[in-house]
Amino acid sequence: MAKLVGAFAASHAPLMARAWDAVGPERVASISKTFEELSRRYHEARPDVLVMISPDHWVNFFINNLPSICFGVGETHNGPPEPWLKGVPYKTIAGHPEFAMHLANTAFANNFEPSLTHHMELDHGFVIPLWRMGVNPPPAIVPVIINTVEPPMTTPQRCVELGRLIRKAIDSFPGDLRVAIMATGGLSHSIGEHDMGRIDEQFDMDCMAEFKTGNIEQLVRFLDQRMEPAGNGTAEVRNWLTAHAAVGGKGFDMIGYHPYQEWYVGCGFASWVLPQAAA
Amino acid sequence: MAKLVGAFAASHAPLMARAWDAVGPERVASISKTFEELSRRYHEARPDVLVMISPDHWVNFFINNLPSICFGVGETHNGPPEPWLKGVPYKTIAGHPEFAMHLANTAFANNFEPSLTHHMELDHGFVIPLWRMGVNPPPAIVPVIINTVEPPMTTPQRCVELGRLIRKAIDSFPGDLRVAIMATGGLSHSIGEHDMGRIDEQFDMDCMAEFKTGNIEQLVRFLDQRMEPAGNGTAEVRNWLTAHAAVGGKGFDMIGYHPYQEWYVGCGFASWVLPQAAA
Amino acid sequence: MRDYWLSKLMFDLQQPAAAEEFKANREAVLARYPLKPEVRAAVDADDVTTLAKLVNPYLIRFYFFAVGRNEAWFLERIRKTGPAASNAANKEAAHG
Amino acid sequence: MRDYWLSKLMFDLQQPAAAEEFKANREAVLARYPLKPEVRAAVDADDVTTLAKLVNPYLIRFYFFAVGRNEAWFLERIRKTGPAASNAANKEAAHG
Ligand SMILES: [Fe+3]
Ligand SMILES: [Fe+3]
Repeated sequence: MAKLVGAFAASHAPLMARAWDAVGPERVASISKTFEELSRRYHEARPDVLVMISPDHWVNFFINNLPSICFGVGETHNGPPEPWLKGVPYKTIAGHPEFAMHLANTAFANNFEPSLTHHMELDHGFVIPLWRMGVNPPPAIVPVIINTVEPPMTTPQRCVELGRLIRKAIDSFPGDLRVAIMATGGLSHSIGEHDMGRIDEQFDMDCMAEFKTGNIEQLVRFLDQRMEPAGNGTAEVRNWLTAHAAVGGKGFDMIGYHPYQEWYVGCGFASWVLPQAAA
Repeated sequence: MAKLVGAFAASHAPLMARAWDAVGPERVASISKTFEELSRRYHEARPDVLVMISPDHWVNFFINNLPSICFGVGETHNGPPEPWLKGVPYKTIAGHPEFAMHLANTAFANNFEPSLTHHMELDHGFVIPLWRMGVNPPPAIVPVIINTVEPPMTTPQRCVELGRLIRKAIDSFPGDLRVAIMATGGLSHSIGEHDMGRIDEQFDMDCMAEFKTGNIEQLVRFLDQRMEPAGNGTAEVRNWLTAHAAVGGKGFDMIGYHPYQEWYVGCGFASWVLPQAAA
Repeated sequence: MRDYWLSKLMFDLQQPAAAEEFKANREAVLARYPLKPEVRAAVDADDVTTLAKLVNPYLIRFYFFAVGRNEAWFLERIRKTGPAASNAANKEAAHG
Repeated sequence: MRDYWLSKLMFDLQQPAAAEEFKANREAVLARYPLKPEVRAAVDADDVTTLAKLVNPYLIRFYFFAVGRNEAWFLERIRKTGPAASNAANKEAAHG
């Protein structure tokens, strides 16, 4: 039996790689503390496998074949192709085909029909959080890509069901495996649209409060109404919602919120307190 | 309001293009009569849009991003790339983006998350039936690709739900459109496996009897148990099942069955008698 | 609705080598994409407002970066486009 | 489990030009695919039984057609493979 040993959420703003110092030393110190705490909690969980829920930012997929939900089932993944991520220490990253295929089979048996990829590149959405947390070497990564870049998209309600599916796959995996989940992206931001650069702090605060409350139906209604007006990049909160549902909708604990205008993104970081002790 | 005006099923054995005469004049005459009757029924339906449910035989998609269910939403599609289909009169085929995007939106609102393609090549699975039926020019084609070539695959039960979804999209489309459905592929065959070339006539007979009976639950159980042992290509009967569910599970009418060993495939052809008169 | 070939051009120019070729020999690269005349005209004019209606917002941002426009130039123009350009494809779903 | 690079080789050789290059200059083509040594050995030996366990059945059929083996040659060898080679990936689902 595999076991869920941790769940984490982290923004992946590209400018945290390209312009880290642009926000000034005080704010760098502040977000560094957040990453340290996130890293501490992550390392305490000691996962063998990390299910990373992240978008593909037009790296692997295009509109000639755009998946809504895709699982990475390969033995290995390539590191990020973005030229400005040359420095990150991830060239080839191990996958976990056994768990990933079990997740896929669980999906097909439970009314999900994901695309599957046996070989992909993990873009900044995957590697920036790992890199800033100092996760090196990374554990085996099982990518779960939810399309949050091009409409139409998976509904929030189905993200809840997807999260429950991931949990079901963890709980039913016939092997002794410590599995953690990391959702990346969000909170509010807008890219390539009329309000590019806008951070909707009110949305971010209200959103985190909804996660904290732990009423999933109410959170879904909140996102149905307010996610889209908070900027197109805010669609990535779907990933947080999926992790939240996998955990069971309780235990959300915000570690830090850094709405730095220079980075364009309301950067948020959180973990979930799991009901069972992860021994 | 769009209207479902016809539903058809046809095998797409490549050897019907590459080795038509190999089965001898009598059998050529017999299958030609079947195609004539299928064509007559098709033309009587006068569709503006044809939803074609067919696999992709490793033409558009590979295991770097293999969709389980994919809708073709493009303005146009390219004709078949197979060199041995140079002769077919389909270079560029119109799509119907409005209906296709309506189908996609209906899917996302009803627990389906298909991949979407804005540009694809329609392989022999699409064009052989149209070509042998003499459909030229073709109507606007909306491709629905169900993965039937590489496990794991969409379950028969979900194909039933997909069929009902297609019907829901037709019934709810806000425009005056005559829509027909054509499922291609099947019946029993095996490609690239130990039993390559085997036609399972008993399966095919039993399968057609189940379609005729019109008990969808029983048909799903039948396919769950007997589709896989009848050869890997038999997986394509999923497409027939999807069309069957779109129609409502009644009215299946076999036009011809041609299990010609030289073509490797238990070739079957059918249409559904629709409950409402298609005026 | 997305313009497929415009989208493909912008997608492909994410590769640094492709972007270099585009800067050096724009005509030759564009010849490989069967753009509709009005789309081609918008590309030639760097018409952000028109192009934004035809492609994904991430891709248009990548594109103007790839062709050497700086962020201030792009921000000034993208801010003049209306809301929901990117959500046209989803409008029906949002209202359904 | 599928072997990714073997699958990719067989997928790519569907293009007639790629198949021609492969026939003319096999080494150069193979050098572009990081095949594991045992997989490479099976390719070199035209070992249908071993290769059939690693790739989709449609792709292995395309492959031997592309490299010029006739149907009788392929049928003789594929018939010696056991059942369910292609269904290994699905085994758990089938039993679940
Ligand atoms: Fe992002
Ligand atoms: Fe087929």
